[in-house]
Amino acid sequence: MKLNPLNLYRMMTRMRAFEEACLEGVPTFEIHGELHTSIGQEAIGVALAHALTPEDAVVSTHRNHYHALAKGVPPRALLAEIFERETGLCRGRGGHMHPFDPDRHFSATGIVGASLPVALGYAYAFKLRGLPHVAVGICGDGATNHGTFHECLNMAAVWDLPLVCLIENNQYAISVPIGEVTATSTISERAAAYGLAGETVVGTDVEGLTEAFAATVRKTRKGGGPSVIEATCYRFRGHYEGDHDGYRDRSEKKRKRAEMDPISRYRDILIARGEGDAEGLAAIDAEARAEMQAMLAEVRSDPQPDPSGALDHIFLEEAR
Amino acid sequence: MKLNPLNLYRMMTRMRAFEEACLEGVPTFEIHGELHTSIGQEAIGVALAHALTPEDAVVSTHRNHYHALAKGVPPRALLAEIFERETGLCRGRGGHMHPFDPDRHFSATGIVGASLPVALGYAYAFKLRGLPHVAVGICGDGATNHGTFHECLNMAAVWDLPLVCLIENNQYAISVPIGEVTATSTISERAAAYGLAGETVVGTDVEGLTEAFAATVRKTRKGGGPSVIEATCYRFRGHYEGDHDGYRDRSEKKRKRAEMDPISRYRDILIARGEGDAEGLAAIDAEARAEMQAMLAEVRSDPQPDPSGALDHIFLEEAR
Amino acid sequence: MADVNQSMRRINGSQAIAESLMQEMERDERVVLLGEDVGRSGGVFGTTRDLFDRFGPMRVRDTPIAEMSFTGMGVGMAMAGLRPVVEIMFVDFLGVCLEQIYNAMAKIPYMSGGRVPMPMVIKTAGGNIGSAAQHSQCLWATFAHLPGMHVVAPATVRDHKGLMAAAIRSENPVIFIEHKELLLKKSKDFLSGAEVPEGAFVTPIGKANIVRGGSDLTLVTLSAGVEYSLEAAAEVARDGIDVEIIDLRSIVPLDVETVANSVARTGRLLVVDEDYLSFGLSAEIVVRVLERLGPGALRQIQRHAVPDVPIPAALSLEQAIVPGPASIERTLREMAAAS
Amino acid sequence: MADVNQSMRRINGSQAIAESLMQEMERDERVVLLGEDVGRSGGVFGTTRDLFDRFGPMRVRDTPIAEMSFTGMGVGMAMAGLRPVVEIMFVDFLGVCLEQIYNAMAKIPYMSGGRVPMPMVIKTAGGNIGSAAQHSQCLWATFAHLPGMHVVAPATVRDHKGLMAAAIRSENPVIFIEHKELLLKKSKDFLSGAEVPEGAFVTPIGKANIVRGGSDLTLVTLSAGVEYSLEAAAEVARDGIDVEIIDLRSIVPLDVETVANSVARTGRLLVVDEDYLSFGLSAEIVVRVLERLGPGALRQIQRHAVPDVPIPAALSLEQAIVPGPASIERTLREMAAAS
Ligand SMILES: Cc1ncc(C[n+]2csc(CCOP(=O)(O)OP(=O)(O)O)c2C)c(N)n1
Ligand SMILES: Cc1ncc(C[n+]2csc(CCOP(=O)(O)OP(=O)(O)O)c2C)c(N)n1
Ligand SMILES: [Mg+2]
Ligand SMILES: [Mg+2]
Repeated sequence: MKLNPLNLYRMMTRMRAFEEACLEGVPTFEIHGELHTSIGQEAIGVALAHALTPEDAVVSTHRNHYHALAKGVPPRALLAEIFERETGLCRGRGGHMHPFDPDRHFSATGIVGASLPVALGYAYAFKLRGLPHVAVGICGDGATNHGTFHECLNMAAVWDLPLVCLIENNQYAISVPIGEVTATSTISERAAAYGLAGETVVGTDVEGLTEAFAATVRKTRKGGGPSVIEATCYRFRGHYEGDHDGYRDRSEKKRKRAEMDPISRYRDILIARGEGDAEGLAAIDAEARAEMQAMLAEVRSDPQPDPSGALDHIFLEEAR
Repeated sequence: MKLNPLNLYRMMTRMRAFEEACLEGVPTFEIHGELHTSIGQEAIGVALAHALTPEDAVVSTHRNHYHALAKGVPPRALLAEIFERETGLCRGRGGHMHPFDPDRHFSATGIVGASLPVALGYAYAFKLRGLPHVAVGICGDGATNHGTFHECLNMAAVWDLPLVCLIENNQYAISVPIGEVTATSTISERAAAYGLAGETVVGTDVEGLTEAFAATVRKTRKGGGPSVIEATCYRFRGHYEGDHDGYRDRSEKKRKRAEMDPISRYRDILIARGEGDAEGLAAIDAEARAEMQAMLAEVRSDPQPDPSGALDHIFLEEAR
Repeated sequence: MADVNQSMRRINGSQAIAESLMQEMERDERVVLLGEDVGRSGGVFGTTRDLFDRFGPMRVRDTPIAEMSFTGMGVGMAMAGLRPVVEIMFVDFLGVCLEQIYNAMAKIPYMSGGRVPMPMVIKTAGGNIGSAAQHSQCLWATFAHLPGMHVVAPATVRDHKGLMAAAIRSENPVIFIEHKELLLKKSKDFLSGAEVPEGAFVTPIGKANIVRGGSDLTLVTLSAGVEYSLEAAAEVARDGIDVEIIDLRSIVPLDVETVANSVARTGRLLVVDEDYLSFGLSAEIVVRVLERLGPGALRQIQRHAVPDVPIPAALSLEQAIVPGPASIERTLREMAAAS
Repeated sequence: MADVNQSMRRINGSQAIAESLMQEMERDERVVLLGEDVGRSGGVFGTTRDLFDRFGPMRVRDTPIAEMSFTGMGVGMAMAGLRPVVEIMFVDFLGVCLEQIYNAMAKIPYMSGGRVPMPMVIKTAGGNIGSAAQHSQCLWATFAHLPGMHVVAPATVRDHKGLMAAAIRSENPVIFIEHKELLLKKSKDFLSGAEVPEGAFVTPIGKANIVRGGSDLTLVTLSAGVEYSLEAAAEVARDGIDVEIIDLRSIVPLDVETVANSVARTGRLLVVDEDYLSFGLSAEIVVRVLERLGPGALRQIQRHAVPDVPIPAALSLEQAIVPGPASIERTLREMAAAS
């Protein structure tokens, strides 16, 4: 696979700018509920975008916007959904934790541990129909202690399904550090309990991760069975917007943000390699921000859903 | 540990005779619902009886009578409960799948996967209070593919609780052979996913199993952390009384019953070793049967619960 | 759907289900069945008999005991364009997989703004036949309280077949609750609807069935309650008490119209419900009728359901709390005497 | 329990819970708290603030995200003689652990023939504050339909403290449903019961609270519905509509007597319920009142609840379906106009 470095960089900055646009909706009460952003984890989004085809399925979590963008969900409709507008991907019914895009085989859930089972269903359907697609089920580190991790990996392994379990290990489940609730030092080593080989990769190294993830997906796509890949990273903001985040040391946060920012890391690498310069990269940043701000302005003038439609879509019309 | 061979033998025959007494209640409609017996698995009961103290806890499954006997639950009250009598352990409210004996820290559940969580609670309580007891959670092979297996072993390991997970691998979950639904060749190897060492032992060798289980319990009792021990065995009868059992080959059943009967195996060993003779052992058999038949006769004249008490015991009296 | 000219036979409830599954799977290759022991063994009640041999393991899948995940797998299958039928062996186990049932299956059509259909069936067995607290129960009201699912419980053999076909063909998620008693009952012992067409047909979901006309009292029930009530009605008919019996067939949608029309004539309503009494079906029916006919429309209201107690093991206790022919008859006589 | 001579302060709902937990844990060393983020962080709503520092990790346990197993762990703890308080962060997650809640916790006292007490509390947060389909909901009727659990939902700050103490001291399993709105609301903004005694006290479970006397109409509600209804009642009072408001406090046990006594005077009943409409609280109250007072006792019946739809994300939609001060006021005016 030939990676285009500036493209990788641009994708990450667009994802971050997207999330930053979302942040603006919280203090204004345009977005309700617990908004979870992926700031600091963007390299994972890039890896998804590179390895997957439109037909592959992704089932994501409460922290899902960047996965959606990676899967090709239209940013405008996604942002409008997050801002609870009638023009949103789901007409404002779903909201930021529950975007569904059947055309791109993308969905998410706000319930921890609930993504892998659904991904398993996609994987089963692909195998039943003999299609060369994979289904990616995403879990946080916290989600891997949920029973569905065990149940789904076992089924995927025993039936040899094209399931890729992608673990985003950002080291915390809300306030709880992984070491306090997980009995192994990596999560990927648990793959052995299903006869699988798991792999842990540095999730803030966008090139390394993109290559590793692509190789993993390729193996599964070619009939090599399910895979488990863990990407280490760090959550830059509170668990949700409004989280007091008092459970993490300030000094820890400062240090980790400096060490584990996939964007600034990559910026330094590109400059060192001479593949970009500070100005050019800053221009990319600015462009991404401008794009997302323009989109935000548009979305802000979109209508809220009409209250008279509150009872629409509970049941679908029966095809007779 | 010094084992008394004739005692081991007697315990097994008593357990079997107990189950045989239960069988009599099915065609007569004295016992309702799905009665699960342990015939063929008695060595496991003996191992429990040897390793545990009265204060240890056992949380069992739908296939629980022999575990209850092993834990010291009074056979008379247990049989009466199975026969749905007012004199039963639970006044006829619980029935054969749900015997509770708080005095002996024994309980069971009819829901697969539901035993380990409860055992975990006992283990936590023992650790909190600094008591030298262990909690044994029993699972069938089928139950180990349930999410609670993963969740509970992880918690037990990370908090270092005195939990013993005892797996009865009788090779089937109702009609489904373990190999079709489990991705590893042993179950105990999954212990590694929690940083634990698991062990698989021959569950029809009463002496070997009793020693291995005792060693396991000792380790956990002494603060060595949770353990996982798998005992291989074979279910002699249908999953429940009335099961058509057409999913297992007749020839398989015949062969396995010949090879894997812990009682006849041990009988042969005792005779070969000169520690017992055919007649003496037959007398033990007869005695066990006579004991259980006498008990059955008694139970059969016990009253059914009075219908007027059907609404008693939903809520307990509040202590004020 | 027309079933005139079709040859009719008497079969039993579990055969009717198996036949319907077979015909729907033949008809539509997107239909996939999964659950514990649905394959090689043909189901613990025989409702999936022969399907494994006919369609093979990819379409008739024996699963591990992992209900949460294989229910969620059904959701993913439906999103991928299949039409899964997921068996949860006993309805009592809903507690291990409710999350995927009500947060995913039931809500995704709405959460997606109507973009994602969810043609999925949860097939399960309920009812009280002496199996104690963890293997009895009906729980239809538990599902019905949570929006987004149709909740169906057939009574006649014929409906076992026709409603299952309707559930599979529906674009919406359906909870299909079989009653163990009806699955095990012999065809010849059914009081109603044991004649079943051979070919595939659909019984629409949402239309109640007046299984017995009557003028004195309206008895509303479903599932095995229908057979129990027919028995009781035959007894009291000898004493001139003429009971109309309505089989709801589904509790979501609830056919209030049929019930209200009957009650408008009789003025007396008895709901017979094998599920728990409180916060359930019985009160909902009473209030929906009152909302339609006015607060003073009923001369008599009676609820006969399980009085908020876990199901006891002993049959002597179970019979004291679960509605059956004798207790229904008693209730009918009391109501007749009181008016 | 007497709280005369105790010094009173205004505190908010989450402080009241934390204070009650603290005092009960001091009072009885068998009380153990477990759940996600209850420890170091003090709970996502602050209801377990400072407890970790005070009692340490063995008594205030941050768990992994494994609700089924740690709920079952609570059951085992109770059987081993402890008094566990298990937090399920949001009530919406009940689907991942209902099995242990209703098959074990709720049924074991009965299944054991009364031999095994189950002094366990499930503490959880519900209510609709703009968090969409999977993080809104109340679901009290879901628990209440399943026998064996007390189901409590406090409204006043004072009751947050007193009912939590009662739940912890109860020998029976209790589902304790906090409302996010009330946990986040400032003490000064409460219309009722924000004065709370400093010391420990118990508010008995099962006795409703008449929070406003009135003669025209009986409004029955609970949880945040009480505050919303007080607002609405104050509005309509200006036009001479005099509403009696009853805060149920618990739906199991249900204090029908207090409701029926009120309705016997007013003849009109409005149930305001933030849970789903059908197969829930509202119909049950109506029918229990009718069972007590006779089928013709009510002149008006009205139910105002969430109309069987998943909770939408957009606030414009949520407000259209969830009862709030404005919609309650509208309903009251309609009822007054109709009679
Ligand atoms: C079943 C369930 N339990 C609890 C929650 C509340 N919750 C939401 S996110 C979260 C932490 C998830 O941690 P992790 O899986 O590591 O993902 P991260 O937030 O770190 O991306 C929790 C506990 C939930 N949504 N679902
Ligand atoms: C959650 C749940 N799912 C399904 C069942 C039905 N069931 C009862 S026993 C059993 C098989 C259990 O197999 P295993 O754990 O190997 O125990 P064994 O019966 O072989 O002793 C099943 C599927 C149940 N009781 N609970
Ligand atoms: Mg995390
Ligand atoms: Mg087995």
